[in-house]
Amino acid sequence: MALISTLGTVPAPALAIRGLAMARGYRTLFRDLDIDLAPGQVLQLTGPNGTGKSTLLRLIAGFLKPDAGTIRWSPVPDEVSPGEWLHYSGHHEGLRDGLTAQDNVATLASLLGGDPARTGAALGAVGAAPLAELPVEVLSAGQRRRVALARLLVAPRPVWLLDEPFTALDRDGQALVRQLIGAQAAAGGLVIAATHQPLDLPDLVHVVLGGPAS
Amino acid sequence: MNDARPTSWLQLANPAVFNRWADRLLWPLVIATLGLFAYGLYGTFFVSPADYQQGNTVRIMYIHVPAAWLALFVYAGMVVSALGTLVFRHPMADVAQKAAAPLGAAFTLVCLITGSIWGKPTWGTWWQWDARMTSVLVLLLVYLGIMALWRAVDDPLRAARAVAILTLVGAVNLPIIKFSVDWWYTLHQPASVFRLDGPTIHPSMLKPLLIMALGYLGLYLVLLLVRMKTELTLRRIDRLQRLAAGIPGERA
Amino acid sequence: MTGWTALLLRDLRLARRVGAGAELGLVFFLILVSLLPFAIGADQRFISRIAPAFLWLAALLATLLGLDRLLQADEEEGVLDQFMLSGTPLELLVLAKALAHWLVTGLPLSLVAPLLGLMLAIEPQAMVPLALSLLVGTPALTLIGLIGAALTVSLKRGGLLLSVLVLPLTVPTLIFGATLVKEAALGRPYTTPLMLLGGMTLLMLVIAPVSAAAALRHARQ
Amino acid sequence: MIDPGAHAGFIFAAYAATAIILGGVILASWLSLRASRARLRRLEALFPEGGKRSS
Repeated sequence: MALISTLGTVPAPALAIRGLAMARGYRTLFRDLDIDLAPGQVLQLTGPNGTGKSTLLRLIAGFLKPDAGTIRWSPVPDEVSPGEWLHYSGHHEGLRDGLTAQDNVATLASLLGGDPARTGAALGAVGAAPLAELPVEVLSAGQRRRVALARLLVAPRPVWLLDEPFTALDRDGQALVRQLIGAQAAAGGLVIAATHQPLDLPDLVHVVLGGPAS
Repeated sequence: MNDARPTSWLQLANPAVFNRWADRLLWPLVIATLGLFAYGLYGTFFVSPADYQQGNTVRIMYIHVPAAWLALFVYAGMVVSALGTLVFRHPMADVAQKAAAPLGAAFTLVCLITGSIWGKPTWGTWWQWDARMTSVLVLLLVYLGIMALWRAVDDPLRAARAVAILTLVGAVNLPIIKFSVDWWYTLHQPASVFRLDGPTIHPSMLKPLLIMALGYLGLYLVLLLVRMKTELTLRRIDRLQRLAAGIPGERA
Repeated sequence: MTGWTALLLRDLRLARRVGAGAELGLVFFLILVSLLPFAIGADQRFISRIAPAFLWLAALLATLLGLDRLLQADEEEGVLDQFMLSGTPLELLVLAKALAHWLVTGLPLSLVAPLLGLMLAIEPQAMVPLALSLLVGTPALTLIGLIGAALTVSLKRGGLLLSVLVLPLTVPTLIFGATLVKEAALGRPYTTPLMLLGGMTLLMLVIAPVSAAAALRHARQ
Repeated sequence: MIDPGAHAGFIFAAYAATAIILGGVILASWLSLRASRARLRRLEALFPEGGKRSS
């Protein structure tokens, strides 16, 4: 993963979550949630469906505002939007039908402050080089996932938020995701992944959401 | 910057306080409204003189003009509610706004229909593309748009924010629409029309007019309270149903 | 290349590939114009008299095409999430999308309108003002539509609602634009409506991106 | 000078239209308040502890 080693341009921040509470509709998903994460650490989020894993990731990404509590990055000052320091990969790949894989990833690279010229190399690194010139609507779900992964490589960002990163991927693809997460952590980055698949990484922080109702 | 409203205050405290105050205010308001309408209608039909130009049709003014005032007043109130929703995140603001929109539309409709009926004997036509009526028509369309948006979005909080933004955009646009319609009318004004707005209004007409306006205002406030109470009850029903269904993850 | 221009170019490319852009809007415009004589008869003088107003109305309707998918397609595919993470403010990104939409609908429409004006027997001296009024005015229509698109972004069938929300707000633009062409056809100066039309577009240039971005942010809360 | 009696129909129509519109809104508001309260009471009787737990 030679691409990730260029991460050094941005200092990896540490994450401190204090007393986080969030309700969706009338349901309290979690409250008094504290999480600490240092640079180079990987956090695995687990918990039954509907316990707020995706919501927590979207809170950390800054898409949602919490009902209570704080999400702080250091040394990133509070006034800077955390959005510019992180990658968010959700249920949707962020790819537009009608454009080729190459065009999609290059546009996202520009949008996210990366280098569109690295698109070819990034697609190669995720094993999607042969797909570059194909419109994304002809790709299978797993192939789309791979193309979406290339986004993580064209714009180096210290924080990765991955929601179910293994969905639709074959064995090779899943190995690739593990490899990418490992490389990101080794380069001093910070990864939060919501998944029940084993990550097989040393120094893994584990958070389980949604214990039994009290 | 991530500190937000506490959940309990959002969910219960304020609506409960509101309900207590609403119950206390409702009946006095109903009685005051009935009294104002009785006094106002008496003034309209038995005290107020016929206009020297328009004769008895001027009596339509007493229900037409207050409706026009209320149409604008309700929108102004909705702008305040929209700011309450977006800036202060006040939990009652969107309830008030949702309750107000159909009332504003109703007053606007009253204004248009009474204006149209007034126009027939005065202008000789049911509808005149006159600057005022045209602006009021556009105002009605804006109200209908706001109501349509309320219906289209399921989640009440999300709907409230979308409607609040639309209300503010409308508030910026309404003066421009008014200006453009006035400007358009001065270009296209037919020569034969004589204007409804007399330069002066005789005090004997002004007094019933103001009383009727207060009656309209009272009616609006009564209906606003009733509709807000209904909306709060509906939200409570929704909440109860979800709780009764035993949604997992509930740890209240 | 900045994210802003990348997005603009991407949307232009999408419009070409998906085919919902320039050609279809123009065809729709042409159909509206050719339907007019069937509705009101072949009286050349009458057609000539209402042509400015009708061309503006047709332009207004043609601009609404595709607005319902302008932001929705990006929202459904998760691209709007990526907008939020971009260093470029969301206000500017939605402005890029509006500009792309205008370049494939409003601009070609403005350039073709004088030709269709010929079919509707519009006064020769009104040809250039017609194109001018559409060039200056249609951006305001697209921008007002942008607000509607942002407000209805999460709705399955938001197209009709979008029109209901947006059309009342287009009244001033329609008045100034149609009046400009009418004054020009009568051989009168049209500076005032042109200034008002330009003012409307400038005002919307400020209001629309701000409200659209606010609506998008709130829609995901 | 317009004959006052000639326009009685218009005056009546205007007041009737106003009464119908505003009366309709009053009726609709009142009925929906009653209906919502009745529904809430039914639900509270069915799930007595459901509402309490929430607050």
